[in-house]
Amino acid sequence: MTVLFGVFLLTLIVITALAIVQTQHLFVAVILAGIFSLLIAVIFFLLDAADVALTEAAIGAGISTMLFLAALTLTAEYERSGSANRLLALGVVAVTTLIMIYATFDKPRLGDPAAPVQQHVAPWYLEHTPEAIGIPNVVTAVLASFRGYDTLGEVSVILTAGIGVLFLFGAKPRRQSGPQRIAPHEPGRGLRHYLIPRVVGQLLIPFILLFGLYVQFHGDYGPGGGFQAGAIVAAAFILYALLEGEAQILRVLPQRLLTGLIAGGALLYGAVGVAGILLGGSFLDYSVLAANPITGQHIGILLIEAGVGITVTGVLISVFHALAARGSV
Amino acid sequence: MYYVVIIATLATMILALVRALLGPSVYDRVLAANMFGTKTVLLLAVIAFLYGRPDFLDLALAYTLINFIGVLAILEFIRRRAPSSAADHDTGS
Amino acid sequence: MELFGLYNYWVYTVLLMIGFYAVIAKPNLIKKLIGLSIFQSAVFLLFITMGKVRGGTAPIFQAGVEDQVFSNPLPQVLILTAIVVGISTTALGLGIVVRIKEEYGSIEEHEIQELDRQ
Amino acid sequence: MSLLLHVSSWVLLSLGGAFVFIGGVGVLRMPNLYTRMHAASLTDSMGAALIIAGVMLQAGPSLAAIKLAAILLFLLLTSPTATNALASAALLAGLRPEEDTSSPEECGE
Repeated sequence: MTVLFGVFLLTLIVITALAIVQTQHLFVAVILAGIFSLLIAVIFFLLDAADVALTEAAIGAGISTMLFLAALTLTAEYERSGSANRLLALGVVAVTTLIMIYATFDKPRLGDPAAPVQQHVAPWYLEHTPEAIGIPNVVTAVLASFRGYDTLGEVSVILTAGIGVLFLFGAKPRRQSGPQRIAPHEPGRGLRHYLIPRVVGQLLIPFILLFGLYVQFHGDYGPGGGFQAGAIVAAAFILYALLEGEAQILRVLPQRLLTGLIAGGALLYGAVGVAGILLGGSFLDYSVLAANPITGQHIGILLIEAGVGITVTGVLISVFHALAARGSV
Repeated sequence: MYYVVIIATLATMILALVRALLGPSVYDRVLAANMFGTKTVLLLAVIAFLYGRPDFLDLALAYTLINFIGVLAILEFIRRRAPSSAADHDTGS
Repeated sequence: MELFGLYNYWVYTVLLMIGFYAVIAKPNLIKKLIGLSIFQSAVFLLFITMGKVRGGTAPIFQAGVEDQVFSNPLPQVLILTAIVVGISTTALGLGIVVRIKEEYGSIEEHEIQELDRQ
Repeated sequence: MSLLLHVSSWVLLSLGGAFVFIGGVGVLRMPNLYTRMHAASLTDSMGAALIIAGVMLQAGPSLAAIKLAAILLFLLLTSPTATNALASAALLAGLRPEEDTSSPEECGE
């Protein structure tokens, strides 16, 4: 029965994707992309990927929509039609689709336990997580401990992207600087003239932050971890920025602090690795962090998840702020 | 018995999706997207119980909060675009 | 249910190609980025589909429940990080598009090329 | 006792499902934005409350029930707020309640 639900949802996904590509109104495309993201997150959940579904919900449906909208207000709302190579592109796409669908007939069926993917390292991870790491969530164990190098690389990519955006927007001062300094009482800043959303939003922000912390530190036992928590905490601050305007968020989180967060999280991650070397283990080997290897693993995972969360929060808030502040000047 | 709810929710999702595709105004689409989000929350809560893993209710909670922020963000940026898109035509071409 | 055993892969293919079409055929840079994120989602779907095991559940041990079948945690780890990396690169792309708009006054590919030729 | 719980949870879930579906039909069939909003929000909060209450009865007194209560609380807080913001935004943008916008041309600009 759940297979049928999956098929139904996948069909909806294809319809949504077609509509996204077809519409000329970019706002509509972004709203539909939000729906697309919700659908794909439900699919992930049906396919047993709870952690991924949580990430996709927080990032895809939340942060991504907001970033696209912020960029849209700075660029154009409508796409101009008229592409010279439309037929050629359609031809290429149709042929490739047919070839790829032909290729799928050799793939193992959905959920086949004998498929090659299920044979290699995954059983080892599932078998050794309880004794070597001692936490119930295997995804977190693999992410933070077994494949800690990978995750360090991912954090560096996020760090680099964040620095890139800050450079893009920071290198050149705003064209209309000076008189248009952000005035905190300028009418129409943020949603402040909508009283009810403002009150409810302010009421909710502490709970969202609390939930973000819960996701961060409960990641060992259930779906969660630094990536998801970073996105949720960033969403809470973005809500604050929407309600109170960009000037207010800068007062709460100055750009210097944000830059410090971005670098500090990645540094914390690296420092845990170096601490492993200094204590006589190898890089990112948490077992030496405490007398008992399993306690060491717990400490290591806690620290690096915190590092990931801090970096992700910093990058997402800075990127949003960079886009939104430019729009409101 | 959970299946009744799941099927009803899925059917509503398709109705909301049709509304999101038809429009006609941007606000209709936002309404449909908001409704879609609520339906997703319900669907996830019910599926978590169907799978016998009630610890996954965290997801539904996250969806509720993110959905709210998303709708407010869309409204705010729709409001913001009015002056900026007018400026578009001056500098655009 | 054997009938639908490959449906996920077909949807993956179609989504991949829808995203690809948007990237190559749409002149608007933001539309290209949206197409790119559809493309990304298709790849995510492929990985998560491969990790599913029939009768399995999410790879999180439950206290007091023995002999559970778990889906493959490895693709989930890869995709979890890939989603966050994806949004970072999309953000960088959006930053570049906004800067292009500021410099060229347009985000349509052919208009930008036109301006470059002058 | 457990039978009673079971039956009442079943009734709540089915009623919730019906409400949700009716809301969906309303969103599709109503003539303009404000009536659609009415259909969506009224049945949304009702349907959500009924379904979550039904699931809560299944969960019994546990952590899951508390989480469900939190979800319900947040839904009941956020859903009407979002609808309110949407209505005032649409009104400010000049979308009049008496208009019939079921015809396909794009409006609300």
